Amino acid sequence: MAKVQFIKSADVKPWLAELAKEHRVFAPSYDGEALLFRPFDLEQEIILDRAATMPPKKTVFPQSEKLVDFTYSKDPENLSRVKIDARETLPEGSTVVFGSRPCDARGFTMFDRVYLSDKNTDIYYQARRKNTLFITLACRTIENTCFCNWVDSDPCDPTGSDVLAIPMNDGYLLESVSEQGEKLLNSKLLADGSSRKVEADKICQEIAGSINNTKDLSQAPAKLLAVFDNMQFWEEVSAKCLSCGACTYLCPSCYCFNITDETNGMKGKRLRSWDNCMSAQFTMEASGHNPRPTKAHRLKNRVGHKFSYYPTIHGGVISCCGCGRCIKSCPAGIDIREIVLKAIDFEPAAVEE
Amino acid sequence: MKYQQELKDSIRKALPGLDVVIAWSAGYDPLHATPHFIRREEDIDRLEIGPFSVHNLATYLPGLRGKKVGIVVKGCDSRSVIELLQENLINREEVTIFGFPCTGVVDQTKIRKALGHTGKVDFCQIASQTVVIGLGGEEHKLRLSKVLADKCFSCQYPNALISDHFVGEKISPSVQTEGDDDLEAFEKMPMDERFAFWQKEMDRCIRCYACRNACPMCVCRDHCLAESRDPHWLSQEDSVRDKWMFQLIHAYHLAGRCTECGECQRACPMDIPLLLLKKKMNKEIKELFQYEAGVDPEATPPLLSFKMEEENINEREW
Amino acid sequence: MPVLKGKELRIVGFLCNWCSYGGADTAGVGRFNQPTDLRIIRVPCSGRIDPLFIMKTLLNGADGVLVSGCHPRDCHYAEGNFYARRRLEVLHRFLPILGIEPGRFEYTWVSASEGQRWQQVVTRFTEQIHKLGPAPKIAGPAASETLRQMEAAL
Amino acid sequence: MKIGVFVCHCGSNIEGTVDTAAVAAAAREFPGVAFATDTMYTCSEPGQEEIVNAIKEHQLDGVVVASCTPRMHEQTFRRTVERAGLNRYLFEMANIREHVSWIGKDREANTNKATELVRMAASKLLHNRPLLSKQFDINKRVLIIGGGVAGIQAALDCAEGGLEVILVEKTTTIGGKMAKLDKTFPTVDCSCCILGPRMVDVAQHPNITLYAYSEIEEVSGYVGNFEVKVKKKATYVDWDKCTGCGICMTKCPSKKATDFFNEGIGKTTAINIPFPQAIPKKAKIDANFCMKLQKGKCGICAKVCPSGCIDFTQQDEFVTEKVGAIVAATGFDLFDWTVYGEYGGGRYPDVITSLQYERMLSASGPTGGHIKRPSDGKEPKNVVFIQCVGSRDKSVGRPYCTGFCCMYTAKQAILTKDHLPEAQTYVFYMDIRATGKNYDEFTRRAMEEYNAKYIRGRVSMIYPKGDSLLVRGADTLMGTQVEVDADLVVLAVGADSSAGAAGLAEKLRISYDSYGFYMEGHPKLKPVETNTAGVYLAGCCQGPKDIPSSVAQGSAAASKVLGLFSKDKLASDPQVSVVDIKRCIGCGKCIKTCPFGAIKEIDFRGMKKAEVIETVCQGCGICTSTCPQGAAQLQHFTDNQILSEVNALCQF
Amino acid sequence: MTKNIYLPEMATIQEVIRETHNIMTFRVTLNNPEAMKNFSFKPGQVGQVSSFGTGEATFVINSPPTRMDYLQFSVMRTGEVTSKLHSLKAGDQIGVRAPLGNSFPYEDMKGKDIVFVGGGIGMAPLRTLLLFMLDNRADYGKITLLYGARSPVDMAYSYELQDWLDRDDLDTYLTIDAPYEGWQHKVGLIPNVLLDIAPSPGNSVAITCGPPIMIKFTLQALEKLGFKDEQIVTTLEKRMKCGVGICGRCNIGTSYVCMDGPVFTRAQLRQLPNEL
Repeated sequence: MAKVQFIKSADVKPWLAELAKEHRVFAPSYDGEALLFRPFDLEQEIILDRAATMPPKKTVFPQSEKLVDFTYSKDPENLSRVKIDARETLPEGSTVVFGSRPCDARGFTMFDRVYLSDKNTDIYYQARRKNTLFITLACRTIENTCFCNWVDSDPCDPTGSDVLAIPMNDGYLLESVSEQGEKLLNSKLLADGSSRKVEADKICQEIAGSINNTKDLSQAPAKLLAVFDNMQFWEEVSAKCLSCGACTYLCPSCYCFNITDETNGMKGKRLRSWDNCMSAQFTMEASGHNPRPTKAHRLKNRVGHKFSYYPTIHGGVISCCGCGRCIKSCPAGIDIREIVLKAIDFEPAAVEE
Repeated sequence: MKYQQELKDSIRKALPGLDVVIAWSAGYDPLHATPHFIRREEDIDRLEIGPFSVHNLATYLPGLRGKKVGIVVKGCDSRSVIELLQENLINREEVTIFGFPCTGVVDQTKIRKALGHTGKVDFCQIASQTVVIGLGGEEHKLRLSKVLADKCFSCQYPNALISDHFVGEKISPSVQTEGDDDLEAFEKMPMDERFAFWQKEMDRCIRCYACRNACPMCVCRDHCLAESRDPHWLSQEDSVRDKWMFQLIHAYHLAGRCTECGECQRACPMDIPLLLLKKKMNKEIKELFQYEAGVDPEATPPLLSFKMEEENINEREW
Repeated sequence: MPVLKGKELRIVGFLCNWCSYGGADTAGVGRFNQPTDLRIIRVPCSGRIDPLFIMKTLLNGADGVLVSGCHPRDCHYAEGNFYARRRLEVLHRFLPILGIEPGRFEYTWVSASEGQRWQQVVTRFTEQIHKLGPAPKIAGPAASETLRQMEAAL
Repeated sequence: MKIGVFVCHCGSNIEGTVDTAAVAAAAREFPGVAFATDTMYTCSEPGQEEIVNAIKEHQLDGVVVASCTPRMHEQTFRRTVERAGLNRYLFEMANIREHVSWIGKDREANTNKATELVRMAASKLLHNRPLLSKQFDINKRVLIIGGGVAGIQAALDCAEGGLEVILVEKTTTIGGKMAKLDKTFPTVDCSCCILGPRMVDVAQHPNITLYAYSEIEEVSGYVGNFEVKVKKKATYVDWDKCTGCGICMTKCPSKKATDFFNEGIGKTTAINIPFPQAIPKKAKIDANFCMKLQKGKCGICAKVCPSGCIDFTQQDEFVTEKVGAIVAATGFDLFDWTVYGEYGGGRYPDVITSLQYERMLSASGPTGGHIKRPSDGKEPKNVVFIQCVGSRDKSVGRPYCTGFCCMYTAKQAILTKDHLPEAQTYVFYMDIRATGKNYDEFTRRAMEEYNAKYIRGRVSMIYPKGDSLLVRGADTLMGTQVEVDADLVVLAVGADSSAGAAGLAEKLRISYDSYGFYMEGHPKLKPVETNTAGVYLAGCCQGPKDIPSSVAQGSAAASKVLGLFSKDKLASDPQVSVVDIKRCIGCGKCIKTCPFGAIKEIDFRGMKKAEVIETVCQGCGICTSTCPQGAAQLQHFTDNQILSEVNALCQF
Repeated sequence: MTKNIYLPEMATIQEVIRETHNIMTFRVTLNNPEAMKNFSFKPGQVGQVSSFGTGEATFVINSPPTRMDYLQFSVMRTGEVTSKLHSLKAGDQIGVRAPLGNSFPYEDMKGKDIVFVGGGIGMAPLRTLLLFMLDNRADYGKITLLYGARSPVDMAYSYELQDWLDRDDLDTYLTIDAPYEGWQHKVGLIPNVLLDIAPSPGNSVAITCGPPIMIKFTLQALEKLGFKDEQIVTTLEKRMKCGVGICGRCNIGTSYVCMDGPVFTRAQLRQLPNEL
């Protein structure tokens, strides 16, 4: 049975301060004009009434991290005999993210299927994922770019979260989702919230009711494959794409990365850093051959991966959580919803003309 | 926009001879436009020009070399076209330019700042001096001058400097009111604060390179130094040093070529004030060489040329 | 490798091979005493010095960068220093926007015969850098997100 | 890569203030360094052997020598590593003598600095790649620009060496300044008598093609393969037919033409042959003075010419010559002395230049060898020579010493006495520079045997006084003012660079100093080379010099050309720029900025790309710092190599 | 403790063989004797070879699992990592993450006639299977090898070729593109020579590997000879980073070349979207 607690708006900061004694705590606050998940700071205003510019992706999947630290050492007897000591550097400590949205937290479940599969375990991801807890805030405002309801989610979806917070007029109802989440709800600042559960459920229903226009994307995997070879289709939908990485880097479910080495003297590191499938370099081979030479090929792979390949591999789950950041932050205003719908509606006959 | 119909007619007439015409259409909500690629007659109807026509469409031109391309340009965009022509990165005969008198475009960041957030815009009405925005059921009235892009206040070229078809009446440039106030203010800050400022701003860079890819003069594109190993200027580390260095590379490669269209800053999802660097560079270039990019298709960018005697460079006294 | 604590600051020179590097040699041959901070990188021509090398050097933590080439008109490659002059001047004027004292970077012209002048240039520039003191350093990669996390945790 | 590091003591030159053993010990910790040692004299025979042995013993594939400046011994050590089987570019030097041990005494700081310089060198070396020269064919013909004594010497030496020579002369005759001289110092032998035969040799030599009254229009190409466009200026005389009989000159009614050969002493006819011994001995019409060309009337010369060679419609003509080397021997011009207001600024007819005086002394000159005052034709009694006019004078921007004026002034004082035994000569001088063989003896003779009165001091003013001149100056030895009545004043005018020097330098892509004299490759070791491969210098174009030096340089340049052409193929310097075609976006910025035109646009599968012409590229690297993608990389100074040096120094 | 999929095993280069002007072969052993002893892989599987400081690149293990004195990789110089590897010498340290990917369906091939068609560096993956089959000779029918290169000097494993030619249980054909002095074997492009040899498709499997253009025409030739899609096996190459299906760049639709490949039958390839 989930633990249900209530916290008054005014107690949020003190509660986070309490949590910060044991965990690294992140909460949305402004950095310049960007609303980011930043280390909690009592002095900083926490902004909860609007979606953050960036999802809290970095807390589990840093923009760049060290996979391997390596050190060269020489045999003093024979300087040309160089030994290499390569070791992993695993992250330590625990993190609490406060104010993530259902789509943000759900994004990590897309990672989980790949990073923590039965075939492979990414221990760096695992270490952070295990130790990062999400206190997710249900959405009261549905933004123009939101479409979580298209991808089998909703504004109160607890998937991937540890605690779900439902905003009420005087505070938040905190409902534990995981065991670890439950442990977070032990503060004296919190009061039993069971009595307000009904009220909260009603709020959730209201929000759910305020979204309409749900689209059925079940045809997307097949339809996207069907237009795979129709380059004219992809050239048209990608025409305004600038091949930048804003969409992928702001996406809570984009998980691609690059591995590069850097050395400095006798030391070096192997880095894993975010990579962007919209960039030509992503698939460029050393020979100069590129299987995805144009932005049309690359956008096809991005949309195809999220709405066709991933669902095909992972039991129909679309690898998009509908947060809409790719739409909002695209410098060219590309709307991924439009592309998917266009592919679904695409009639092969139209190619003939 | 007054001349929209006239523009559509003009494009309709030219379209049969062109592969594509790049313009704008309505975006995902009433506050946004998006680049619009007109290939067929029916695409023309969706064309919209106005204060949301922020994108500098010249960015697309180098990628469309070899095709017959029509492009609708604001005055500032036309300077990028000129610069591309000057550098032989596009062929004049392949490009058909549609100009119109631009009365300014909005700065989304300013609107967002004024309203708190703009996630749920229901409608937007623009009159000559005001913008009325419906946001989550409430109506907000903003002075247009509060939300226009900075560059529009000091705009010297509201009409396309180069065009094959110009619709409407040319208008005269607005009087310089604000100009580079931000640069002036910034340059009054003590050195250490400036240094700290950039560290803080660059820290949130996510290296998406939207700044670069939106820049019409960043023509290296797939061969940018940012990701290259040979030469190996930057690591892929999430470090201020690398991220800042990239912006310096960008600014320096644009020295004498940047038309200050502001796309770098507009495109930045993290709202990093990148234009400041370019403004400074342009200011110095102008002072040193009396040169402004994107005005004369026959000129040579000052860093690609020299004079035996430089009027404004004092021989070093030591 | 650290600079000598308390004695030296990190000063990097980019010198063209034909004039200034030779000038520095001439200064050596003439036993003209100079401060020891400067480390010289030899390039064929001042025109080879991409101003971005200087930015990179400064961002990497150098306290000063000195560039020297042939006097205008005396370029071994006829035009290299004319290009360099424009590019370096632009850089010099650009640096303040970054919060980097423009005095941390100077460029000048020294011919192969001007050993004494080289001594003066090095001495003067080194003094100038010492007056400015160590350059502000960019917090390394570790300092960005992680450091903030640590700070917040403490 | 396995690097060997050799830290040189240079006796005590380095070891005195640098702990070389400590440097070597520190170097052992650097990435890639497999061997490090300190050696007494690395450049010595045993020192080099040590390197060769270490390369073999430790299988080194790169070497760093920390010693003196690479400008001294880089080539030496490159050959050393090559001897051991390594590519010569897998070598770097750290300059720990000129840049460390000789400029400071702080042993700790020096040792630390030397260590860092070694670290830089080793870091760069890790990015070095073997570079190989390409062989290319050469065109064994030589172009010599300028037919003065230096050019003549070079032409004859080259021609004798079996080379085909193209000699281009700006005026209608070769001979240059020397042909205008009456006698030469210190032997006082007849200038024309010694030069004349050599001029004839030029004309008759089967290997020499002479283009007189011609100029260089355009130069393209590179060492071994230059292409030169020569402009043959219109003479209005068909030189193939002209026999040089001179009848035209006797009949030409326009007798007020400027007599360039005689330095404006007297006038000549519009159609003329400058002097009897001219080579080629051909007539030329001075269009400015020809009545036919100016007004369309006359044409007498055409009527009298026995060979019918007059052609008033003649146009400039262009010929293209392919050569493998070029010698510039363009000489000098006289300094324009009229800037000296105190000498009358050109207003007094009896103030003349030393070269005008030479013409006056010459038996074949306008006065038939009689010294006459230009104003009234009278023989002067007092002749005053003023030295250092446009030499050693900062106020007119000529701080350098022309070097030969002291000598010709002494000669002219002597000759004056020979011509006019009654005359008295005075010489105002600053110092007497007479450092050649028999030179000082010669000036002594002028003073002692010919009674020339030498007054050490500058002339402050020349006044007209009646029909003569009053020369007022200082006698700094006596500390008094002196005034001398002069019938004729001869100015020892200094040498200035030739009027067209800068323009030609730009065509040849060679550099010149602030006075317009061409820069030699090295002031000591490469006196006749330039920094453009295949272009050499001879004579006064490089700086003022006397006849023996000019001749020596002519021979030296010829020997350089002969040496160059002794090979059938040349090897290109592999330190050139290379464009990575995959990275190049064809923006053409490199093409725009290359000072040598060494980059061309090519079509690669329908895309514009840049390509470096290896043999033209001089390795400056401007393209590399211009190319925004870093596609153009100057080999041996690539971005990665320089960045590795930067990173070795600063990565805090 | 869970294995770190990104941490390479340290290995020592035992021997470096220069094969051609741009191909070198490295014989390596894992430094940890235990790991070397327990190392097992199947023919066709690949490894990520690290030069620390430069990066990783993918190579097939081209020694057979039946000969475990060392692991062999052949490296053609194309980019940064391969250039760096080419500078290494015996005794130098590298990292190895292996085995990765799938293998040739050698179990399914038992009892069948085998036709190997290799071009240039494409011989490397064939070599591992060829040697494996020779070491298990009884399991397989007739084995034919056609190996082609541009010229004799571009032929890798030249020191082994005579052995192969001499064997009675292996039909070896060598070919080069154009006549070359002293060359005693076939001259002609691989697909044409293949048509000449005309191996019977009956109970056969053809395994082909080489540059894209050669593959294209070899597939056509095999088709002409009557080989069905299921009878043709090839390997694919893509830019890889993680090698374990996570980093996201080597997929063709739903298939990840690093995990689901690199070995595919032609029938499988036809199922994939067209993005090679």
